Amino acid sequence: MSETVLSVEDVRKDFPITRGVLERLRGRPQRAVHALNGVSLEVKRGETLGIVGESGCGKSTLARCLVRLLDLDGGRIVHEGTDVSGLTGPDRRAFNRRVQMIFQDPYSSLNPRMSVRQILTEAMRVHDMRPAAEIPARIEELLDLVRLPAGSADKRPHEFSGGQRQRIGIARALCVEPEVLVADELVSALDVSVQAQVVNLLLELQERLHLTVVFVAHDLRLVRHISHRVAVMYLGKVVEVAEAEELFERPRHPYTQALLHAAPSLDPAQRTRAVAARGELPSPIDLPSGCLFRTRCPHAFDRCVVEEPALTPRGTGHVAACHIDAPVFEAS
Amino acid sequence: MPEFIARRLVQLIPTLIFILVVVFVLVRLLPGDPASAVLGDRALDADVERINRELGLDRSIPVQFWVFVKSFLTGDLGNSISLRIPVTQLIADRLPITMLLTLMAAAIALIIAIPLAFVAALRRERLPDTLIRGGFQVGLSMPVFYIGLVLLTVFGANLRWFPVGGYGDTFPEHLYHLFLPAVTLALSLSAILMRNLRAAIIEVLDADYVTFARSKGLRTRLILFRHILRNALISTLALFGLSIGTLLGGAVITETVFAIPGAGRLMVDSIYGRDYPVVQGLTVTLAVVVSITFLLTDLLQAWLDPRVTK
Amino acid sequence: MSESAQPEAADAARRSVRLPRPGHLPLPFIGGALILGLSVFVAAFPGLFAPYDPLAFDYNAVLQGPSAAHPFGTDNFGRDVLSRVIHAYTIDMQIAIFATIFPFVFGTAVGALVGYAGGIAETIFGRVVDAVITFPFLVLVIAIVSVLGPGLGNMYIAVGLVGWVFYARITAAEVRVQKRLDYADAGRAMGYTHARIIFRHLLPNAITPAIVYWMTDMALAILLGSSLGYLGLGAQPPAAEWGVQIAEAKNFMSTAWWMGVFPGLAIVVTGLGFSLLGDGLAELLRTRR
Amino acid sequence: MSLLRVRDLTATFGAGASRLTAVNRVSFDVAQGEVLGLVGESGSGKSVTLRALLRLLPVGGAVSGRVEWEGRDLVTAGDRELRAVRGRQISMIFQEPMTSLNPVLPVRVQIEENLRAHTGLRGRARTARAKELLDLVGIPDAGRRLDEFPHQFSGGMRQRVMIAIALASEPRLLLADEPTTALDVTIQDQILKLILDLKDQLGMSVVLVTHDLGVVAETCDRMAVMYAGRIVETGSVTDVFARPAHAYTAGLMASVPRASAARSVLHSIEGTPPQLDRVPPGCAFHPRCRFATDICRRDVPALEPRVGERLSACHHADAVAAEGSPV
Amino acid sequence: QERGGTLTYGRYADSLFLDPVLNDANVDIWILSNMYDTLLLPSEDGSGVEPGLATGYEVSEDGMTVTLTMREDIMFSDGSPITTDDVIWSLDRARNPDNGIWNFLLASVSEVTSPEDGMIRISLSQPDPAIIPALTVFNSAIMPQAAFEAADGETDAEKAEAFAQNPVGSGAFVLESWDRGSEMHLVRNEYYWADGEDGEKLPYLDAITFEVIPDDATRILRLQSGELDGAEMIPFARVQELQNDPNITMELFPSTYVHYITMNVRDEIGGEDNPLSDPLVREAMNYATNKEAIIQTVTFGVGTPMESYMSMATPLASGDGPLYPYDLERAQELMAQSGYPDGFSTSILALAGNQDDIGISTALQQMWGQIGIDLEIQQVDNATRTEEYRNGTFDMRVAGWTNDIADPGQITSYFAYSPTIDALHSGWMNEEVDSLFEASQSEIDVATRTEQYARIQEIFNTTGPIVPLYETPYPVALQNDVHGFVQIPLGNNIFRGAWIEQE
Ligand SMILES: Nc1ncnc2c1ncn2[C@@H]1O[C@H](COP(=O)(O)OP(=O)(O)OP(=O)(O)O)[C@@H](O)[C@H]1O
Ligand SMILES: Nc1ncnc2c1ncn2[C@@H]1O[C@H](COP(=O)(O)OP(=O)(O)OP(=O)(O)O)[C@@H](O)[C@H]1O
Ligand SMILES: [Mg+2]
Ligand SMILES: [Mg+2]
Ligand code: NI
Repeated sequence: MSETVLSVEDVRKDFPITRGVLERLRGRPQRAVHALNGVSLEVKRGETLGIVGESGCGKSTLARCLVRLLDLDGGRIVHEGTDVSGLTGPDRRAFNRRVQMIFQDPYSSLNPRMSVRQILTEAMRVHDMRPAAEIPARIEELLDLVRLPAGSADKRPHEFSGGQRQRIGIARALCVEPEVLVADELVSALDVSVQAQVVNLLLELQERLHLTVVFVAHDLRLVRHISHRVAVMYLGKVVEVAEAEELFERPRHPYTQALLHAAPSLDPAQRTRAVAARGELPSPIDLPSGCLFRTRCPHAFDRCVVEEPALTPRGTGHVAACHIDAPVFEAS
Repeated sequence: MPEFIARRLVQLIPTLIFILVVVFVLVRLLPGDPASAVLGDRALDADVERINRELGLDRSIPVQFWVFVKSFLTGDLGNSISLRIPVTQLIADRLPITMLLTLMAAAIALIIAIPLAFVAALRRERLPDTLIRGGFQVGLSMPVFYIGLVLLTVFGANLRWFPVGGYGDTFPEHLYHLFLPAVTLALSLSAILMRNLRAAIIEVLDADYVTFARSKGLRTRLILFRHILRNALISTLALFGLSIGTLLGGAVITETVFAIPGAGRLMVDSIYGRDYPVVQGLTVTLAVVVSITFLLTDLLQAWLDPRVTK
Repeated sequence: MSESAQPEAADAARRSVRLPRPGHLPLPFIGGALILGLSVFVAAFPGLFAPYDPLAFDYNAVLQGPSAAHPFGTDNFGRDVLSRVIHAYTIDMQIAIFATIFPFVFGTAVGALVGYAGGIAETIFGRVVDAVITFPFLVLVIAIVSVLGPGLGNMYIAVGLVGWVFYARITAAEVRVQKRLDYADAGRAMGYTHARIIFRHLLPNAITPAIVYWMTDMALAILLGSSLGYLGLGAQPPAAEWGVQIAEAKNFMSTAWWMGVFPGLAIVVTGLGFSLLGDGLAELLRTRR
Repeated sequence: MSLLRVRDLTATFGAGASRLTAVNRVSFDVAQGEVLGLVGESGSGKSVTLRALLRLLPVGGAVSGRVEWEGRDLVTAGDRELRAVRGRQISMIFQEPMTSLNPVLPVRVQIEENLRAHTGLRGRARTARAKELLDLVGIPDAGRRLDEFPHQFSGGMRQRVMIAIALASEPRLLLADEPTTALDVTIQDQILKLILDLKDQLGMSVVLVTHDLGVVAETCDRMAVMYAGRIVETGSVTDVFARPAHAYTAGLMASVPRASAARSVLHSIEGTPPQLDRVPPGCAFHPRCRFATDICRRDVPALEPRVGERLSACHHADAVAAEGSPV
Repeated sequence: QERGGTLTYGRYADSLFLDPVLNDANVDIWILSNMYDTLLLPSEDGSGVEPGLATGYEVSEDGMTVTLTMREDIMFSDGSPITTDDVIWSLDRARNPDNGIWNFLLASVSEVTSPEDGMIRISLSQPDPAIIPALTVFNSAIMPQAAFEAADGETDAEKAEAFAQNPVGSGAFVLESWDRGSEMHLVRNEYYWADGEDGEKLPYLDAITFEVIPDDATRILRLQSGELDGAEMIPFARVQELQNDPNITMELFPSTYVHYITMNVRDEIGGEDNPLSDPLVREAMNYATNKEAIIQTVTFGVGTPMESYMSMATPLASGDGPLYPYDLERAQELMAQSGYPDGFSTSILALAGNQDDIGISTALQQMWGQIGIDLEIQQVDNATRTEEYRNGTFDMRVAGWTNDIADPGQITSYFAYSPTIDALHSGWMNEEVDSLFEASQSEIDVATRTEQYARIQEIFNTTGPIVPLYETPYPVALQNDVHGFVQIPLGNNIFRGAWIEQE
């Protein structure tokens, strides 16, 4: 298979909860939201890696760690052979030029007081992408690339629709000519019809610019549509990774199965009244012992309580973290 | 909740130390010394020196600071230089008056601000709103002493509804005497609160939970008070707490105009009289009182808004 | 850092105020701007408007009521009240601006830094703010003015020493909100420096409440000036200043109402101007999303 | 026999030059026991329609038209009459469980005030009923949780609380405005099924607003598609999914990624939905429509039976229907 | 005269410390005589002496001893007798150089004894023409030794503090309660010795309530609304208005109150040349000052021009017409002849917030501008002003003075005699004045002393470091039904003869 661009090795991230005075006096230990609990992943050059999971499972945290918006509390991230976990200053800037991020919220991810031109110019200036004289031409080029109408450059974000704003976000990321794009819920806030436009653009750009894309989303249909490989996260861990087709057709982890089952199908004839998964995500502050999914898992047994399952191979390029290695479970 | 209080109390310590130092330094920086301030123009140099020596002002600054800090730790704030009675007694006499005045002003401000804010918010951009806001604008633009004198002239001297200044002897008398000054003091606060509350109500008016409450078919009154007012008050309350501090310290002019023997006037008299022990003792006591007010409003806010304390 | 950072902040602030076409300006803004524009003009050229020398005594025309010759009457020295009210614009506009400009600039800069940095900086800042706001404001100003000596210059210093915390508080709170928005992260993901993110990106978006408060504060500064004038700590005679004029008029309230009412009206109108401008600016600067 | 008849419902905001029509002459019926899905893109007027039914528009909104409920017209009903319908016969739940519960009141108050307004229950009985309701929507340990505040519940729990409140007086019609959009798929699944179960138990009707076609396919009996403030197509879910009769409906369905053809170009409707103060003349969809002709640019198509029973507001309904289902 | 009633009197500031010896401010001095009697009392016109606790006095031929006869059967307010021991103790305390700032008034006393019961002998170290008036001054008031010494505290000062909280006095009234900063309540001393003109026992009033109302306008409003029976320190701007008020009697009690500008006449101030040291400049400034105009604008015609540096109510004051009548031309000529023909800049200290000070300064600024003097007005608070004054770092200040004793010695000592306080801290010195003053202090021949003072006044009035402005009376407004109240020229408020018409 192709070469690894980014590799995530046992990454951990905690968000400490501030302790009060009395708690400190009483010697209450420091507690934390355990957002990432040892995530390991590889991103291959040129692929689209989809990351799915329920709200709060750590998708955004992982995405932010990937572009070094957050400092790691454990593990490391290796970019083309160099450990980038501790980069600062100019090194970090150089890394960021090559690994860029696009954000979820089309409304808050653009500075409302800067025109598109200012936004793009600033990024290019800071990274010394082009001599000043060439910047205006490059901006036209970029806008054309993301299919924004000519004359958009001097408008400010509020003059655009949500879909157009996401394109500006993409243009901003692309203007520094990165190799890897980390897209956190790129289209979740958009209407279906507009969603399709942006997804199409992303697919097209990826082909043309040979981009590597990490696509974080919770819309399973969408992830399936655009990803080469998909990783499923649950409570700060990756529980299953496989080629997209393989994962959706033959999910091996009970959580993945529940997730797929819960997604409404587009066929009115295929209705069921059975609930896919009972209960809710446990608190990321007090994690369950053993397998993190056991509290909601219909198949949990004693071992799940005491032992945390590791990611183990289930066929080519397919790994899952479950003690039971049955091919497919009966849906409950 | 105890956690919350504990945190606030711990936070109070650096604040008080800071204030202690600032007050001490500020007081020493004031030109002129207590003796000549008290003795006036006619005193002979020898007398001035003698009295400053008696007050311990010839000692080095660090020693004076230590004496000052020690006085706080022991709770004995010394004697007033000009009035020659214990500062603690002075504070005990004067501070409650100012606190009562402030409290009344705060209550009046709320009583004025809340209904008017409702009217203004519900009739937004229409005549009642414009009138209310315009009226408050005028109130907000008038110097306190002028408002005070106008109120005194109209309601005191002309209509004779209220006594012209003074403080009275019994508690009901205090309330009666303090009414006009409290109104004077309350006017600008109520303008500020009204503005803030109006904005908050407008914001809350379209909140989802208000629509949801309306969809339940509840009475309008219930929606106004239970759902809208309470939420709108939360943000206003923080402002209210802060303003009480400002009021407490800002009562100087009102107290002068209305001849109320409060802490504000004492403070200014003491600054002018270079009455170091009083200035120091009173400032720090005021700071403590203000901090307690903040704490109380915070608690009130926590009670109104369960999200604050976890 | 603040020295180098300030011009950038000011630059950012200027850029953020991009005025839309006049037809689309909010009404309060137009009203406020008109009042204040006129006020500034009067303040700059009081001589054009004042019929008399504001300092000229006329012992033959003491305490005269409003008349054709003296539309606002005369004071106890026979000075023309109208001319004094007009000349007072110069000082009062100065008070409004000078007493607040330092708190505004310094306070917003500190607030932005602290709000962005968070952590221990924020804790220390919180204590400083607490200490300053638990101090009775007026008393502190009186004490500082007593130390420095009365006069407008020292009043500015005293107000500045205290006033910046309010701006800092407001701005810090707003920056705290803004820094959680994705565009701040986008800046960081671009590898921008903290200074750039704070002053170029966050501050322009966070400064609106401070600007709106500034407008109120300018009106309050005029009032504070008048309170200090009452205590003799503000503008120095014989200069005409509304607060001082009202203080001077106190003994003539029943015999010569015009001495106090007209300066009072001037304060009300100017305060109204600031308040309208504040409302208008709030509407104008509201970030459209 | 329909429970609710809506005719020419129109909702406007503002006045003069800034006036906009958010909902434009919308008509539909809801039958006893049926689930009607209202779909459309963001800003198409779904929420406003729903709120207009109970005259719950935000400040500045005005309603006209007819909303016939049990022989009364809610649009002209008096306040008192309306209060008796709201919450008692017709209940509403909202999209954002975070903001739809009053953050400063314990859940108990928010449930009991509903019971107090609409039932004769007092004291113990009322508390017992509140607890029962929380049980009903599947909140464990209901007795204790009654005294908690909304922020102490998770998103899914809050949505359940909201449903419990809405169902307190056993309404005959539930208006649900995107009740699951803010939730995860597994939770969405739980909530939708809860609503369906309760609907069956209580025999009520539901109007379900959503922009997720999957949700419609999964839960609704009939559906209405909105575009730019108008209903452009209504019909039974099976029919519409099988053969959309409006170009917009067809486009919408085509935009959804399908299992086949991974990483292929998705069908998309070019352009963006119009802003309501600048709705194009004629058929509002024509600038984005493949089928558009001159008539579309000129005449507003009426919502009328065009393909069999189905109501469609498309001049080219037949052509669209002929293409069959894109799903 | 009718007995009874409570008189409520509005004061502009509260008293600070009610000890006759250790106090230091007018707010104390001016009411102390109601609580503590002296051996002799000042007459109502302020220039003479009347019997007090002593029925009479005799000065020895050589002026070296004073013998006083004590009144019989007199008592303190607690009913204990006033003994000669109390008198000796009180006077000894008053003249102790470590006590307070007033002991100089009794500096000539070498010993106080009681040669026989009911007699007091005061022996002097030198003849003292002011010793008799000095015995009318508050600090020589008679206090009960036993009660004082029984008070808490170690030192005299501590005892005084404790005693003053709950004093036992010899005056017409006795302190009953004191709400500091707000209200002081005095009740009649049942044991008071004096009878009124109608033969009834004094005081007539049952009680006096002093209310503290710092704001002038409020004080007047309160009087007008009937809540006060009297109010002091009426601003001159309001005098005419109150005179026209039918319910109110506007009293203008003659006083020793003079208003003037003190000039610092040192050669240099802060290392810089001081134009004010040039006598021609000072003369020019004096002529350039339009006192009539100031009297009109600041005192609204209530004041009168000064004829000497001391008020005309002071014994031995000499004067023949207003000093330096306004003469701008003369002033300009004088300036031209002076060392500063082109004028100069200088400054004046005014008390912050004091409208009179500001009015005077503003007027002077304008008037002196006409002779090329650029005057900067510096508003300062009292302590700052006192410091600059004491340090001699000021240029000029607005000032006022009232005598505490019916004798020209006190004012002259401060104004003209340089060893005391450098002639108002101005640095002015005139050897002839100094020696004349020293001589006059032990001169008991009235004619000679009058001559000495005539000369002193002549020198000071023509070359002294002040710009004399005007004299003012004490403006007190009373309800029409209040009678018998006086404020004597020395400032003392005398309530013992006051009464309110009873309905
Ligand atoms: N800055 C932060 N401080 C504290 N906790 C945080 C912070 N950011 C994230 N978390 C917590 O970390 C966990 C993972 O959050 P994250 O945003 O990565 O989830 P997510 O999978 O992206 O969810 P969503 O789908 O809602 O975006 C959550 O429990 C969240 O509450
Ligand atoms: N308070 C309001 N004032 C003015 N216009 C409003 C207001 N509320 C809604 N609108 C307008 O009504 C239109 C319809 O809004 P509505 O909320 O019904 O859309 P929706 O279909 O529910 O969209 P979404 O899926 O985003 O909830 C919007 O385009 C908006 O412009
Ligand atoms: Mg996320
Ligand atoms: Mg909606
Ligand atoms: Ni710095």
